Amino acid sequence: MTDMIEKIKIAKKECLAEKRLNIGKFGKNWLAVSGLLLIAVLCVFALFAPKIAPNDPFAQRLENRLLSPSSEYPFGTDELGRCIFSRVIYGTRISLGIGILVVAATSVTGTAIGLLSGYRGGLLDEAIMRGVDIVMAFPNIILALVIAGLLGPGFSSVVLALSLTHWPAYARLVRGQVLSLRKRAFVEAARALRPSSFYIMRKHILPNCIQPVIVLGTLEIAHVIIFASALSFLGLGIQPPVPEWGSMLKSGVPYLRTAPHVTFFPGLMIIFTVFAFNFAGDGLRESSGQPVSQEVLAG
Amino acid sequence: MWKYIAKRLAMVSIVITGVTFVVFSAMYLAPGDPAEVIALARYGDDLSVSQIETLREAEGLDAPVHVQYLIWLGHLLRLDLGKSLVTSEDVLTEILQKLPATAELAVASLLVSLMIALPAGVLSALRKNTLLDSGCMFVSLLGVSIPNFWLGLLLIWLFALTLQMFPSFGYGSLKHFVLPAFTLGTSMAAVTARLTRASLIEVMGQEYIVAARARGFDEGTVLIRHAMKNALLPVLTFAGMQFGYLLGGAVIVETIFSWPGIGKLLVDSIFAMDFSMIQGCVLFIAVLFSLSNLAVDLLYAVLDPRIRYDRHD
Amino acid sequence: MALLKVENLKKYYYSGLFKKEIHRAVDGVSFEIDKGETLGLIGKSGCGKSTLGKTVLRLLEPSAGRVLFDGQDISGFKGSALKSLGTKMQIIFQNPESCLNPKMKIYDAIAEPLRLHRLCRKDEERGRVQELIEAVSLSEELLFRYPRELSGGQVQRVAIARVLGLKPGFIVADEPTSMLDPLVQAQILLLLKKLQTDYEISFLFISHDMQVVEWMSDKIAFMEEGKIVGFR
Amino acid sequence: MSSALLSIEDLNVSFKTSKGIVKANEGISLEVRDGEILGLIGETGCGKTTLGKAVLRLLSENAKLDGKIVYRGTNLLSLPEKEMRRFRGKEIGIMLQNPSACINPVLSTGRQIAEIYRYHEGMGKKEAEKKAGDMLELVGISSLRKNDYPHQFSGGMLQRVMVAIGLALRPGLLIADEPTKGLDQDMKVQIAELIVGLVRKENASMLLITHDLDLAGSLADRLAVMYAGEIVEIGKAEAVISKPKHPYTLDLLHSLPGKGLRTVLGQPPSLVSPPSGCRYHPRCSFRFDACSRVHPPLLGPDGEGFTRCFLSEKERRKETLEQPLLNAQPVIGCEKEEIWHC
Repeated sequence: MTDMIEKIKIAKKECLAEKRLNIGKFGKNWLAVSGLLLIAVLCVFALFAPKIAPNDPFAQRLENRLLSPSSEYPFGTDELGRCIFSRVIYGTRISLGIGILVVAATSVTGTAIGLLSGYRGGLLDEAIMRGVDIVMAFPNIILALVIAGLLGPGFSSVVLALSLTHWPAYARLVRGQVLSLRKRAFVEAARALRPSSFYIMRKHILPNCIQPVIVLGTLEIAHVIIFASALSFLGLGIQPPVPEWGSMLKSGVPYLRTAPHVTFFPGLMIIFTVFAFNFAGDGLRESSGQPVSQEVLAG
Repeated sequence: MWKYIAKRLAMVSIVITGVTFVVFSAMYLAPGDPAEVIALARYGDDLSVSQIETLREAEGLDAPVHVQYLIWLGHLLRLDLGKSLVTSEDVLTEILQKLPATAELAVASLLVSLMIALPAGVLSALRKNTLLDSGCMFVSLLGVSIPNFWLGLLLIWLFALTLQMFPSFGYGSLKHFVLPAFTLGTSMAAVTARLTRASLIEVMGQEYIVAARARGFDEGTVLIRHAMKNALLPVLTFAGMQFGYLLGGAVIVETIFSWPGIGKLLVDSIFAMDFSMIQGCVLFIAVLFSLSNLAVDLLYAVLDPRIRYDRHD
Repeated sequence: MALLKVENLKKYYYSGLFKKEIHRAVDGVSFEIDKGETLGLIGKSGCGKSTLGKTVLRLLEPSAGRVLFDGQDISGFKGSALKSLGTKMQIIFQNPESCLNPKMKIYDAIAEPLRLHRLCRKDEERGRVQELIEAVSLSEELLFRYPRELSGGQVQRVAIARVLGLKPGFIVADEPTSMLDPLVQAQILLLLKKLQTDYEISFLFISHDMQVVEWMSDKIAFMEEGKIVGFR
Repeated sequence: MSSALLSIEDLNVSFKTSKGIVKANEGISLEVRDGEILGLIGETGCGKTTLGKAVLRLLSENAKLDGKIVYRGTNLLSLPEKEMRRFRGKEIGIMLQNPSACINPVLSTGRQIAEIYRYHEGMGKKEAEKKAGDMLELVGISSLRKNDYPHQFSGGMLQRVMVAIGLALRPGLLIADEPTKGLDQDMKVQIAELIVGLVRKENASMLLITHDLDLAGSLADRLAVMYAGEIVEIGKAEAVISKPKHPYTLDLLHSLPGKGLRTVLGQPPSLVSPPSGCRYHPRCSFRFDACSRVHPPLLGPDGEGFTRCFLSEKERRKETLEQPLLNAQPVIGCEKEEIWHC
């Protein structure tokens, strides 16, 4: 018996080594690693914004308006003399917040809906999929625009608008996975043990379709951040004086000729963030051996 | 095949019916009483209670919701999208008037995106894992990450304001097309290039490609006769979705470049709380999008002999 | 008395809104299997033999007919009666690539049936799993590996160990060796035969390979287009 | 003795993978003679498919080949890619495994055959299509079905289409990789007889790669048995089947249900780090001490057969395989000397 325990210990160690190997594979993928590093940097920005920002992001000093980048104001100042660098750093909180909130909400509900639809099949599936089709019949940004526009501007309406429009991607992805998993012999073998349907979904189906959901989720954070800033840019999302990148960009448009830095830097920050999540998502996708699919691309 | 077409048609009509329902109920998302909101849009801030009540009766807003929906649906069937609450123009006429501008922008952008994406995607796939491939994919990942409103502004700053090569806004001449089409086209090109590459790499790894080589064909024949058709089928389906991107992206690009299309019309009506115009625009866009997806599906059925009866499965 | 008695079993497939009948996969099949006996079921691919196997177990709901197990008609079983059926009748599948959950370690795959049916106490579980993996002649080093690290023959053994833990009286073996190489096939067949004598299991052994079926079975049924056309 | 059409000399094929270097083929030497059917037998993963693809240089890019593959006097391995194409299809036809994956799903079967004629023989569209129709008829498919797509055919029919494609240009050699895998018993026999009949009629040669001993034994003139990337035995078909010289061949034969269903324990070894000495020694019931230390070369010829087993030497000293040598005592010294001489 002790012999066996010893052997099991060795086997477990091997398993761990194997896991490390997988991490190593991920590590070789420099895209993914640099993406994760960039995300880490962003998280630092968001958490320690007050420590990093050199100036008060809300402090207006009209005598300093539209200054070019300098040592005091690394990214210059905006039309009200606020420090753009500080505002950009604080903006991380908002964009990451929206991205994570929306993706958390949509991935969980979308996955649940997809599981239900795929496993139950029949009329329920038919109904859910037509619902998905209906939501997907609207170009994402347009539906979000209208919902946000009608709800009125603000953080919560942006989150709601994006959540209402972004769940179908997960539902479709998961349903597809479930349908192919359901035919696999191990699911049938599990059914022969006669557990509840819930048990099969939880133990046998969900673990096998979670990986693509994680990949999709990571890429979706990128999409959501772009969409949220687009809404704000159009004036339908987060409103000034809140330092949201899209709305900062918008306020710089009238000064594009004289002070392009006001629009340039917030945009750069959006790219940086979206890039980070796209990198990480793409790396995850590659190390999980998942193909580039339309779901993943279209989001 | 006919069964497939019939099924697709049935599905599209279900979806469009659902779309009308969503569009109709979206109106109730706005906080407050619709009649009041409409009155605000129509008469401005100083309005009396009686004005609101007259409006409620005139617009049929006193009827139960489902009756209102059915009435509205009845109007839709007669292609009557109502009148603008602000300008009192006929909504459909207004939309059709703006359609050509949007359509032209969409076609131009699609051309730009395909001209960049297909060569880049195919080349990357064929030179898989080389510096060229990594470079292309890096640029395309960057392309996906650039918001088009920022790219648009950057292009305006560079080519319109600084170099003064192209106009920064407006519609009319060919020169006006360059910046908007490029803005909208590049972000789509990035996505399409990635899909093209992935799809071609997958196809080139299939056993039937090895089998084609085994028949003594040269690489060019293998690529064009055996790989391309299979590889481009998913890209084609994606073109349907891209049409949605185009319409969505048009909203932003049209706003930046003051392009007189449906996108700008929609944004303007949202700010004016012009309900019937919002409904009209969104409905029009959604129907257009659904029909384009239908067209792609049917095209797919013609091109792909395997045509599966439920492709979503 | 026969352990398993199948009477006029039917499985039809329907399609569309009006439930138009499109396919008679199993069309009125009757047979009996005694305790510890193997009935070989042979037929071409697409003749409905796999469907028959699953319908007998009620993994597919029969369109008509009865299945008697130990004298009881299982067609109407619900709830706990149906659940207990899981310990009495089991199935082994053909494809070693997909018959184990890729995200489940071998240990959990073998322990799962025991846990689901509460067949042993928690502290006995490890010992029981150990016994089972030894019963199928695999080394216990494999217990903490994932299915993808195992060869086809090893996966098939694990699938057998899983089922064995339930001590079923009847197993449907759905082409368990058709994707294996001859040496491995021989290993698995010998194992099945040994377990059959050790545990007194009855088999419905489905295959398209006459030699294999002849070696394995006491009786052979020939199936064509959903019907059994002869016994031997 | 007829001359060699294809002769493979000391071929090594290895793949670089994340798990290490997979030595899929090691020291393969064999020849396919004019008008002969050579059966290549082995289990999954023994490298037989690699060997088949290597002949036409169809392996993936991470494959490394050395040795010689000589077809009618030309070493295929030293040809530039462009020259190589002349041999594919025209001189050597190949039917790869699994027809449903090997036939392009979006092109009609007729077109896939016709394009071979158009490409290689410069035929016009009409002529090529007519020829494709004839070819389909030849393999037992109505030419009316030439406009049908692969998914409209059953597995057996697709295999017939593969035969038509493989033989379209009347090659001198046909390599058929598992042409009967996944088919029902009757269909297996039908397809196998069809291929062999056509090959014999054309006076062509064939390399028949299969795991099915019965099939290969009844159709092939000679048999080669592969284990873990090596050829372990090669000889006349009847001889190999009735008097196998290598213990692996013997075990393989006895594992068939019709032949007693005896088996050996264990798994085929990994091709990354194969066992020392004879690769079969961990599973072999005849092993003796030298087996684990010395890698046996192909020994023989004995009659016309070769085998990679020291027992064949012992056999000459009147010890037969019928009497298991489980207790065979280690033979060091002189015996080892002898082995080196071989």
